[in-house]
Amino acid sequence: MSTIKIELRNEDVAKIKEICTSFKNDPQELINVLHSCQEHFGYLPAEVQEVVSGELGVPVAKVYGVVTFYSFFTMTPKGKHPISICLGTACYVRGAEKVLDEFKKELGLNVGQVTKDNKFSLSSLRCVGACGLAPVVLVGEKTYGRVAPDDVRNILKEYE
Amino acid sequence: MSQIKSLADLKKKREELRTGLINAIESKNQVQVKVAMATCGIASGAKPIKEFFSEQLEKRNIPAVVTQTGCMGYCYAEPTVEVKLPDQDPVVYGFVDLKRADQIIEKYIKTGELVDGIIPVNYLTIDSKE
Amino acid sequence: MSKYSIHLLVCGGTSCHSAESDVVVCNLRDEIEAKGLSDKVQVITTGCFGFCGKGPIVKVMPDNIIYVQVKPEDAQTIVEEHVVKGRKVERLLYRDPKSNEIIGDSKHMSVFKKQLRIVLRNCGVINPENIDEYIARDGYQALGKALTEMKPEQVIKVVKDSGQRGRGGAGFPTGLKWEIASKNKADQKYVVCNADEGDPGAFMDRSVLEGDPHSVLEAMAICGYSIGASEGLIYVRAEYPMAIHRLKIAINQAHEYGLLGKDILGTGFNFDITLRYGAGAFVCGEETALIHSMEGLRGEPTIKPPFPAQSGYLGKPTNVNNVETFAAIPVIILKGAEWFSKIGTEKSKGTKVFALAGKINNVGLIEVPMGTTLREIIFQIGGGIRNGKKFKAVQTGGPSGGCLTEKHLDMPIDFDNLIAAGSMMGSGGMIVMDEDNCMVSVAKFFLDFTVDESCGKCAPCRIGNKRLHELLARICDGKGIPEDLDRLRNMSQVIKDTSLCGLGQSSPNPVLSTLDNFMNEYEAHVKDKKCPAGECKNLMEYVINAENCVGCTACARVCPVNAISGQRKEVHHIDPAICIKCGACKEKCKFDAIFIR
Amino acid sequence: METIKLTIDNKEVEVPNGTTIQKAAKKLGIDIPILCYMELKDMNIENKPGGCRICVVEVQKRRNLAPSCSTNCEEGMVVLTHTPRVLNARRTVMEFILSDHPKDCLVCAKSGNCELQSMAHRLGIRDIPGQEYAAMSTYRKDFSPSIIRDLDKCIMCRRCETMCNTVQTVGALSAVNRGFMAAVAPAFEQNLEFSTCTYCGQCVAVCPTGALTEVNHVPNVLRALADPTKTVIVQTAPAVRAALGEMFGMKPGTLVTGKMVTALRSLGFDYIFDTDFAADLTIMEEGTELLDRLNRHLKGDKTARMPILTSCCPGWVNFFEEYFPDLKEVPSTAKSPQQMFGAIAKTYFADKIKVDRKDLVVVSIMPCLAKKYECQREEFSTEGNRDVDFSISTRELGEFIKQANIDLNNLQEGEFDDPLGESTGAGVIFGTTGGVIEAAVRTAYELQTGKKLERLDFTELRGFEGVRSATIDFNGLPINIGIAHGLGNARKLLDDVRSGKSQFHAIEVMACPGGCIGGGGQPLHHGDSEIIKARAAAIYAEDKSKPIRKSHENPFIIKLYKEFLGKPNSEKAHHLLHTKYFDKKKKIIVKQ
Repeated sequence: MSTIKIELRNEDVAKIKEICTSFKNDPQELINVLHSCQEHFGYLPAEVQEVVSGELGVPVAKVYGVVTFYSFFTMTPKGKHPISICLGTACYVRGAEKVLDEFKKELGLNVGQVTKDNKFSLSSLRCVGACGLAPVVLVGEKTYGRVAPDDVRNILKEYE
Repeated sequence: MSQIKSLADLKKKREELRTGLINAIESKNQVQVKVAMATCGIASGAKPIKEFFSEQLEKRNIPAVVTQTGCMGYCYAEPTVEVKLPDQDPVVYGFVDLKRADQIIEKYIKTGELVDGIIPVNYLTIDSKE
Repeated sequence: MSKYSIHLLVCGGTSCHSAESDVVVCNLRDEIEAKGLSDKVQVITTGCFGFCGKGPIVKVMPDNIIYVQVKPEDAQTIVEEHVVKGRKVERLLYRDPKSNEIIGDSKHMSVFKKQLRIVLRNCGVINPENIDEYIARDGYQALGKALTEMKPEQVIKVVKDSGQRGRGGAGFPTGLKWEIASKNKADQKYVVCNADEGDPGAFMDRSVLEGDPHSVLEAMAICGYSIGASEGLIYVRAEYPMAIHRLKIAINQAHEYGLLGKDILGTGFNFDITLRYGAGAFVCGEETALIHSMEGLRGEPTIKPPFPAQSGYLGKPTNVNNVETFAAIPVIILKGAEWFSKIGTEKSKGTKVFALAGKINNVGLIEVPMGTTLREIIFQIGGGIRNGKKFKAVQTGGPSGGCLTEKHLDMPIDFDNLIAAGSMMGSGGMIVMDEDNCMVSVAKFFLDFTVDESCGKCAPCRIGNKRLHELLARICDGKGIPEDLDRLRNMSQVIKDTSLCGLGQSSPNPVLSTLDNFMNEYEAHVKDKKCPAGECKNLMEYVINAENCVGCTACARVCPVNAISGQRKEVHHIDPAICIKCGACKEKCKFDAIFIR
Repeated sequence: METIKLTIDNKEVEVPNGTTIQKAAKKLGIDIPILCYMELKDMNIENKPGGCRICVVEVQKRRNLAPSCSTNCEEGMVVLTHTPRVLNARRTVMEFILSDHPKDCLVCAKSGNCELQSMAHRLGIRDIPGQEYAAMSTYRKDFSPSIIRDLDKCIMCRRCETMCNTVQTVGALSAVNRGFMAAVAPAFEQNLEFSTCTYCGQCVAVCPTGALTEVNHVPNVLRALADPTKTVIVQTAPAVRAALGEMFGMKPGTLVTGKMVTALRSLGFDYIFDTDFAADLTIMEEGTELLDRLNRHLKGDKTARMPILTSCCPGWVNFFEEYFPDLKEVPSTAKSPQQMFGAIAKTYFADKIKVDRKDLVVVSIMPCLAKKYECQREEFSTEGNRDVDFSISTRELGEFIKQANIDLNNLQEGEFDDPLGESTGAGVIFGTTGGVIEAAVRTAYELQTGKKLERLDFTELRGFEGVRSATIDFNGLPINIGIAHGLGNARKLLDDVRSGKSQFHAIEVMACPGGCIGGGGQPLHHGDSEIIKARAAAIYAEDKSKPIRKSHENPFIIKLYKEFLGKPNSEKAHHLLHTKYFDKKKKIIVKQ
């Protein structure tokens, strides 16, 4: 368990309420609400979940149960440049694991961690559907295709 | 856009669109360029290719319609672009980078001369007669 | 326009390339230059023709003549005979394998037309963000026909008669599913489109949503009409922003035209579609899990019955079909059941879209009639194995499927054959593996996925798959014992037999199918402690071949752990106990003296 | 009703449509093992996730094995429950479950009472293949005032989640995480203390393993007993005597009141008192309050809020403080019997025996885990000295008695001590759902009408339906009474109160299904609701056997008012026997 304590500002609470209202405070829309909140805050800290819980009338334990069920949701903030390595089958058979290992080594991170300067975070994901480009690495919105372990250092250099 | 109120309306609309679309292109003698812009196409750099075609064709005074389309299926050859010259069968080019895009305009579109990177069409459609 | 009157198209696909198609190109050009025809004839390299078994391929335009298995020395003949004299080179023409007839005109060569695009009919053809282009290509005509000319039960009958089976994996007959949903009485029913394509390496549904979103909307409305539902929901992966974007545009445009909403085409039929986003849970491809997810809950499956057709979304009768299933519906309605049922095999009708990926030349999205063989897909459409390596296996059906081998290559692909072979259709991912892929590692990779994606509700899937993965990892690490193979099989069978939902029931398939087809590789791991494919690090040993070693010391200097000993100008030795298998020595050695054992 | 014929293990059986294979088999005397499934019959409580897969059977023509707990019988079905395939699957799945379960059975709080342990024994598991390298899912432990959570032992049966959500609607627990790390936990996997938990303990009551257990306060009690400077007195709640015997092999529903008193005396308590006495006192205070509000209400006094809600149950108090803080003026202000007892013991009784309250240790034996929390509430102590020092559950007492080498079966019947040990039948029935309000009616009727009750058994108030109502004729004045047991049922009544729809004059709520007899601190019922019913029958039997069955006739109660409190609801009574409630709606608190 790792929870980061943040103070929600009034405008944050207002924003969450606005999101919930836009989904008519319907508990069925919980996942859509969480998507919108994560889009706004970048992640889903406990406090945000508490407010969502109150607005939708869903026990906060249940909200947390949903957040921890779906890999898309995260309770830790991402780095400024989130790096995602596709570990879909197509990428895997073309050596994505070695690319991931190289990123781990270069950044000194494990999957799910953020560098101390909050610059990079490392995650793996399952198939972005760009199998023609395997192995695929995403840095923020940018896609790198046919990445070899040797390319890793150069990719990182772009963000220095 | 106005509502389509009946099947007859829909059929009429289809016919209008068919003739309208074809006429628009044929009458102006336009070149039709379609850029495959599904996720993998975009990830491979289809966006700047589409922009390049739009800008350059205009700049070079070639009447053309540049549109996006979905996945053509040739993921290994992304970005892929289909070019249809007036009165001719469309030709699909793969591995289109800016250099090749320029070649396509200068050679294929301007003179009809084929350029490297053609992808042979390898499927039947629902309208094919076998 | 063109100054050239003749084009010679030479296949530059990887497979032809490795058969010296590049030399063919050079020779053709030289020949043309020599004949002074450079301003009349142009030689062009193209992408793969999908005819790799007969490469290199040369196509002469505008005559539309195809030459196969062209050798570099044939260039002269082609230029002299065909280009100069206008005579076909008989011996290089392609002969129909059945009739042995020479087929000259490539338009008649069925071998080039392995694919038939029904689902993908508009993908890559229309602008998916413009409804007009869809309508111009018969879009929404099927909906119009259904609403005005057919009764709901007639629609269902057409779908039933077409023989279409659900493309999501299990292959349940679509028409039957609709019929069950239509017969359950309720004040509200729902049509759900399962667009939670989760198989790693599969991107069929994404391509359809991105390339032809209206086909899905139209089909959902048709389904709604036939089962008596006025609401549709599309459960789409949040990882597909482009698909979501285009779906939103499509829904808006359909609304503006009145093709969704109230009183569609003046028939009094109402139908609306909303989007629900997945959030990264593979298990939500299972329909009960998907429904719970749409209700804002954890996507845990529940025991069937009750089936969604009885009690689904919000407890109401719900019909769930996947994207590809829906996308074919408008064509079936317009062209009729008979037309559709002529395509495919006896029990699997129509076409199937596959996402072809892995160690294959033409990674791509293909659509073939059911009954096409793996060989046709891999070696013709797919252009064969990359880098001229040897084909080893193809994984179909994603993590729930199995690995098929050489012996399955000529099996016609349909739902039943794949299951009989220990795999499944799944959603249509097809990952090709070559000799460098260790099958134990592949099984481990898929289990890694399942362990990650198990919802955790039932014990065999939650814990059993973890244990399977652990055991596979031990085998890859060289810690396996022969008895482990029996345990693997027993655990796999029990997990399959006892798991709650389709995920657990199929998760051991990669293990079972590799045990069946690649037992020798498993045995090599546990008995000889060797990984034949050379993928398992702990089972590799770097060894110096005394005959080649000159004692240059380069390897010893580059070794990061000082595992290499030996005097200058004497044969060196690698201490396997110290070696970390980084491969630096092998890379450095100029004398090919280091090999992997 | 439509019936279905099928064969199980080659025997034919006919069952109503909708019957599961498991139940149909039971009819034939075939006992298919079940683990995660749990049902409390007639209480509308069922946990049916189909998750453990222990109960799988072979159904002909099905590809996979079917979970018998959640597969309905179908016409012509052919079921086999012990083929080699089934037995192998059951054993392998059990090995899976055990491979992710700690092996500290010898020292586990649930040892001997653990359903997983029994199942392993029943299936004859002798070995867990690969356990030497099997990774385990491990979690942080949580010690709350009442409940200990050790999720390493969670087997994802989901019973606690069902109790906490579907039955109690407390929503403190949810399935969290996915796959191998899935478990049932509070939000953010925080301690229960920071959740909406009411400490009703129903999660503990149904947990098949040692994942959820009570906080053990026996060592504190032992220390007090060993301290020569302390006078240690004990009070025992009514539901305890109806269940304690089960821990010593007695039939459910065996009353052990006298043996229990003897056992407590042997354990070294200085005075053995009865919470039933305090229950009678509660009726005096709460009944008076009810009549006062009722009469003001009848006169048209708008400040007199109807209905009055009982307040004896600490789980229930926690519940409305969390979920209905806006209604916190509605329940009776009367303290629970446990706390009334403590307040009287540390004032009236301490004075009587001339012991300083700091040297008087009050221990309560309760069927309840929320009582552990209740006695720690700040408002129930004076200068840091609690009115009730320690609360231990029926289970803890049973263990304590065993540790002291006392054989409960062979004890003489003892008698409670005076003056806080004398009680009426009305006090006894506090232990079961409907009992508090029945006791209140017996007294309120006579006080209101001035007439003697002809009939003391208000059977219309008894039973196990989740929400019950009855109208009692107070000599021409109809009094509408509502009863709910289980917090989910209570919520329904509360929602009506909130929206102004409620027509009741008085409502009794008990947090646990069945009332205190089904409390979170009772011997485990393992999903058998007959046990709970037998306890209720025992309680009513004890009531019937009492010479005095109306609280206001308890001579020691009369004496207490005369000597010490004055009148019910007097200022002194208010000071000692009444409390107030707080808005405990959880604010956004996140503690590292």
